[in-house]
Amino acid sequence: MIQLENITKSYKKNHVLNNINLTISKGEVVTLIGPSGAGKTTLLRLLNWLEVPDSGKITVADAAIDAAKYTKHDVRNLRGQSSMVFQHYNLFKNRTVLENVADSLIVVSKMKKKDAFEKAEALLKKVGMSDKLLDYPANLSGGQQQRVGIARALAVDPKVMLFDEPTSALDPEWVGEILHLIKEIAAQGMTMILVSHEMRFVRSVATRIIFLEHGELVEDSNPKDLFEKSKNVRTQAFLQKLTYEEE
Amino acid sequence: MIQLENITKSYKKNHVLNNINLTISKGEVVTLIGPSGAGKTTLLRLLNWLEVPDSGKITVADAAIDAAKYTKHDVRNLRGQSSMVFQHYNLFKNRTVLENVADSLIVVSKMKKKDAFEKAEALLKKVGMSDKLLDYPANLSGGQQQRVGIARALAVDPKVMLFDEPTSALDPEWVGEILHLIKEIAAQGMTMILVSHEMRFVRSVATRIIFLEHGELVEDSNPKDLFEKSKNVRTQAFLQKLTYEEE
Amino acid sequence: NGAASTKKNTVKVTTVNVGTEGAYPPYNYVDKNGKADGYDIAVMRAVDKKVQSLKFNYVPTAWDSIFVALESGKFDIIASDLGKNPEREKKYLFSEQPYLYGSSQIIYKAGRTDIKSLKDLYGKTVAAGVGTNTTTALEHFNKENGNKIKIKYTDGNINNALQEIDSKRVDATISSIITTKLTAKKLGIKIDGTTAPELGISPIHLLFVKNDKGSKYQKLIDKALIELRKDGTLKKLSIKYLGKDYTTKESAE
Amino acid sequence: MGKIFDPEFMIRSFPEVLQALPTTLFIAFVSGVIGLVIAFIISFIRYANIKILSPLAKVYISFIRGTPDLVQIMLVYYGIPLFLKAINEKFGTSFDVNGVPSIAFAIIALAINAGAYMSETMRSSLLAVDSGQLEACYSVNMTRFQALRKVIIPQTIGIAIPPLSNSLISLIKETSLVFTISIVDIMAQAKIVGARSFRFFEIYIVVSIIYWVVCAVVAFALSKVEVYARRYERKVDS
Amino acid sequence: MGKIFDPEFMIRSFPEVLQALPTTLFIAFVSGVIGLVIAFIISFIRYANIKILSPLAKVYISFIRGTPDLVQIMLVYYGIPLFLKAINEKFGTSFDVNGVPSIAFAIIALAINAGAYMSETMRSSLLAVDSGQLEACYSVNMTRFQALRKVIIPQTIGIAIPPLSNSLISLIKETSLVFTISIVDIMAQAKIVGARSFRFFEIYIVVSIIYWVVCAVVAFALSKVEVYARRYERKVDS
Ligand SMILES: Nc1ncnc2c1ncn2[C@@H]1O[C@H](COP(=O)(O)OP(=O)(O)OP(=O)(O)O)[C@@H](O)[C@H]1O
Ligand SMILES: Nc1ncnc2c1ncn2[C@@H]1O[C@H](COP(=O)(O)OP(=O)(O)OP(=O)(O)O)[C@@H](O)[C@H]1O
Ligand SMILES: [Mg+2]
Ligand SMILES: [Mg+2]
Repeated sequence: MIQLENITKSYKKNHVLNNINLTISKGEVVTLIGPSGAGKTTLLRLLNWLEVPDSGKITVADAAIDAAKYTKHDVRNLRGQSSMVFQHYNLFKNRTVLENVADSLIVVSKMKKKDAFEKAEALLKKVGMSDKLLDYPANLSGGQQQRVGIARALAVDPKVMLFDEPTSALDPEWVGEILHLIKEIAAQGMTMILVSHEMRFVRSVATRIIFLEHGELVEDSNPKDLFEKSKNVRTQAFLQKLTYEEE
Repeated sequence: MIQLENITKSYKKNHVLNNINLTISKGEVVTLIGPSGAGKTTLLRLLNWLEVPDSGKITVADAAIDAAKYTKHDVRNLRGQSSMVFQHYNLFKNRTVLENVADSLIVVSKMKKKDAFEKAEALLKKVGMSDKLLDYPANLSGGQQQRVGIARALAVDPKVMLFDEPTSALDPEWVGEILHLIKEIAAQGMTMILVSHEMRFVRSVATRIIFLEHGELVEDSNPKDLFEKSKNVRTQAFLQKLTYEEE
Repeated sequence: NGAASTKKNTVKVTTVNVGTEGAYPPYNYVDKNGKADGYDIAVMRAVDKKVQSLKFNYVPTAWDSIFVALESGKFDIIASDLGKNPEREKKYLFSEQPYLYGSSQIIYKAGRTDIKSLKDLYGKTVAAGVGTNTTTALEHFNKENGNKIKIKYTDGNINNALQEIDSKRVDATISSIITTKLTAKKLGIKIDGTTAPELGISPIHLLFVKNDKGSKYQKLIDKALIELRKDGTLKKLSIKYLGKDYTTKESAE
Repeated sequence: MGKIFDPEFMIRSFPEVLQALPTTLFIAFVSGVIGLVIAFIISFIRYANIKILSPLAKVYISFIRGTPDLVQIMLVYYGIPLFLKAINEKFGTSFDVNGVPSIAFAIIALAINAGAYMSETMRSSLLAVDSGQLEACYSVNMTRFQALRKVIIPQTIGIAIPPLSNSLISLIKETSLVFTISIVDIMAQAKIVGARSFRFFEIYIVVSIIYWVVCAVVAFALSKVEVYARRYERKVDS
Repeated sequence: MGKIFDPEFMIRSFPEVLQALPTTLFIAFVSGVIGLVIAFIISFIRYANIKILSPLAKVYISFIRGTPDLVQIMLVYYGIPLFLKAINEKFGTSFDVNGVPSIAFAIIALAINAGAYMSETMRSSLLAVDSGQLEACYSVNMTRFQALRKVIIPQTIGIAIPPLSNSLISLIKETSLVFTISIVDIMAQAKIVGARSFRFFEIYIVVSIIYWVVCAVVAFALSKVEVYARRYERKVDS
């Protein structure tokens, strides 16, 4: 479903991703963990070609693209496979909550307006934004914006979903709700990559956990094995903090 | 140190804060919890007069201001008492990491450039940003931006610090480090208000926890009492989620 | 060029565009009904009547571009109080017949007595409109006499020159006495004028594009002008529009 | 003797000067609209950095902004026939543009001119939109064109309107250059009326008042659009 | 018969037309700088919505943008003396401005004019900066002035430069209006040379080339500033 081959990305002298090789099968829910600045966001953005890798090949569902040689059409095709929840939400500032979710349905999927708005409303209800349908993003709280961002990404019915810290701005109740929602989607066989340090995600949604550090895949296993059998010192240290409750 | 008297704030028909009365003494570390959209950010922003309340009086350290009648000078005086870490960081886009932290020292505190940069460097070292001093915010990861935001707020040596979800974008290791830093500052007697649902903050830094819902102070007690003795149904439901680990 | 032909009683009538500034009364202007009028135009209308094969269409055009328009064929004749000079003759064709004699005067603020000829302007500042014949004459005079007169170029419009004289920013201007006096009267500016002996009286001509078509028109129109002079039409028009007969060198002085 | 200033004459000449207003408005409006279309295309070419076209757009902008409007109008109106004349003489052809009304030349020249200026304004407004907005569009698989239409351009309007309104208002007044090619707009009409009556001051005041009213209406309409385009923005108190 | 086009004459007249370039540059530069200062003050008044001053600023902008530049120059140059004359007649005073060189009037008129246009551009760029930036400045206790200087204005430069460069380049060419008050700039010089030789076409080309070079230099310098001002921005790939 998703394949990264020899992916390298650097900003000037800063090597953010070093020769990453990774294969993810259909239906897997991968949680990407790792310290701040490890390259998690960069990795997700590469899958949507929002960053162009210095070299390497990326395959997402039916689209493959090679950094050495690609056309506009390839890029568009790649982007068509997935949708993304951004770390900073990036809601369309000039569109209402409802339009933020419905726009891609109308414009890209050519749905009828009425149907699109219905679908958008249903999704926004799931993320508890029914009473803000006609508000503009600037008038929403952080958590509300994040929930709209999730609804927008869900709306396009992608083959792959990319979530960049989808619950960072949420209170525990909403973390629970979103967790629930993601589980529901996962149950339908959706392939997902989540960047998150929320224990509930790591433990209960993920079928696979990848630990990224300094642009390298340090660890790649299932949650159970990771917590019980990981031998890597760095991983253990990181995991300890992750489960650490009180000082 | 901080006093809110009959503070009311609404956006059109949306009553975000209803007649809030709150007194916080010097040295208290208050953690503000509550569901998304409860009005937490709005409350913090009021203390910096970034939102103007519809009515009520606010006192922060040496400055008092009344929504019914105030001058520019009052506003400036109020803002001089506190500094803030924004939920969306709001780093100065055109300034490097170092300048983001040093600017207020040079411009507001009239420090010598050399001294200001030294102080800024020291603070940035504490938040692990020493190797990004000359980068612009747009080139930082989410967690890196958040850490710069914290350093910037610390730099001004305010009487009161306001943190809006200061660890939302951080990985568990850095959450630990920032927790440590905040404890350190608390130990020096700084008055702080933190919006956070991070258990480690709620449990180990806070001397007092306030639960805000629908613009009302539902609960206000110390951590121990809250977890052990709270009688409010809503608080209990919320707390349960907060400490919930696995589904 | 500029020809829309219609048949009228076996005579082929060619419409010819005639350029004029349209903002230089009493020589040429546009009346309240939007029609071109003035002495230049009246003469052309009289010519029109005499010349069966031509029909004139008057086009008011900014002074800045009036010659460019002629060169590019937008019109074939200019009737806009133009005098001859060697530079102009190199590029354009003139009617052999003058239809007017212009007398230029040195104009200065009323009450001055120190200016009687161009020589008295040495060391003084004189306003001169760009592209006018008097300016060319003044430039020639100045060049031959060691550039002793300070020329301050203005934008053609006599108004500006008069304002400058009135506010003493310049000492004098050289211009057609008729227009200048009219303008000054209207503005309430008090001026006096002296005929400059060095400039004399200059004949005013129609101007044609320098090609076959132009010389064809030139011949036709010259013939008409001679007739108009003979039958007294020119004199009549001059008195009507300019208040006096300026159509012969003698009468113009 | 005349008065220094004659208010009564001023009032009397209003209707006459106003006769030419339709000409001015027509030329300004049509060339404004065409100019906006040109500006839009050019700014997009520069924004998207389309190869071959982008450097050409740069030359166009540089030439048009670099040379006087007067010369451009003359170039279009007198230059084209002269050029054809030279061609005709050389090749024995007989191209002719005299059938084309001069107002068409005026509109072409002014539209090409305004387009160059406005394209720079539009380009800078496009760049002012946060890059995250475009990324979000791509993430839900919009094409660049769809992104521009739904998200990016609406966000540029609020930023672009004040400088665009500069250009459009300038255009209304630049229309007066058409007298160069014998079209009588209100400025030319004013000159004609002024010359006839020898009262330039009063007539310039008349024409200024007319321009002012027209420009104020345009500016007002545009400022309403600006406010509407900024409706979703958050204000900072004091 | 003469040639339709005489390139040799063109080359010969360059030096003569160029004589007036210093005048053009001096007027454009000085009035540009003063105009920028005016624009800066006015845009700040409008941005901060300062009471009393803000509506006055609106009237100023409306008047200046609404009336022809030519009229403004004449108003300053002829209007002031006329006004003084009327005053003098009425009150028996004897004010006089004949000592003031006309170039000063030209600069004042053009600066006031350019200031109005540029202030609108600047205002819109100020509004384009994300409100969070100003909030952050306030949170570290900067004054509005400090915030503008350190954070807000630097972020507006990238947005403001293309439309400002429109205004500045227009100003260079508008300088030609000063011939109305008998100052000989390069356009006037071109007309003088052209009138003498009746080679208007060639001379207009000469003057256009000179303008083009000057404007291209200015535009180039400003585009460098623009690139520098945008150095901290992130680009979106394809
Ligand atoms: N446009 C850019 N230019 C230069 N450096 C960049 C740019 N974008 C990211 N970086 C750098 O790349 C590194 C990885 O960034 P990335 O955003 O992928 O981190 P992350 O793992 O998502 O961190 P976080 O958890 O803090 O969001 C960081 O050191 C960052 O400073
Ligand atoms: N400028 C505004 N205009 C209109 N409504 C607003 C505005 N700012 C905030 N609101 C509304 O006020 C309510 C409280 O917002 P606030 O940002 O204070 O919530 P919060 O408690 O910080 O939530 P979160 O945890 O999601 O950040 C929300 O319902 C929000 O939609
Ligand atoms: Mg990240
Ligand atoms: Mg919040």
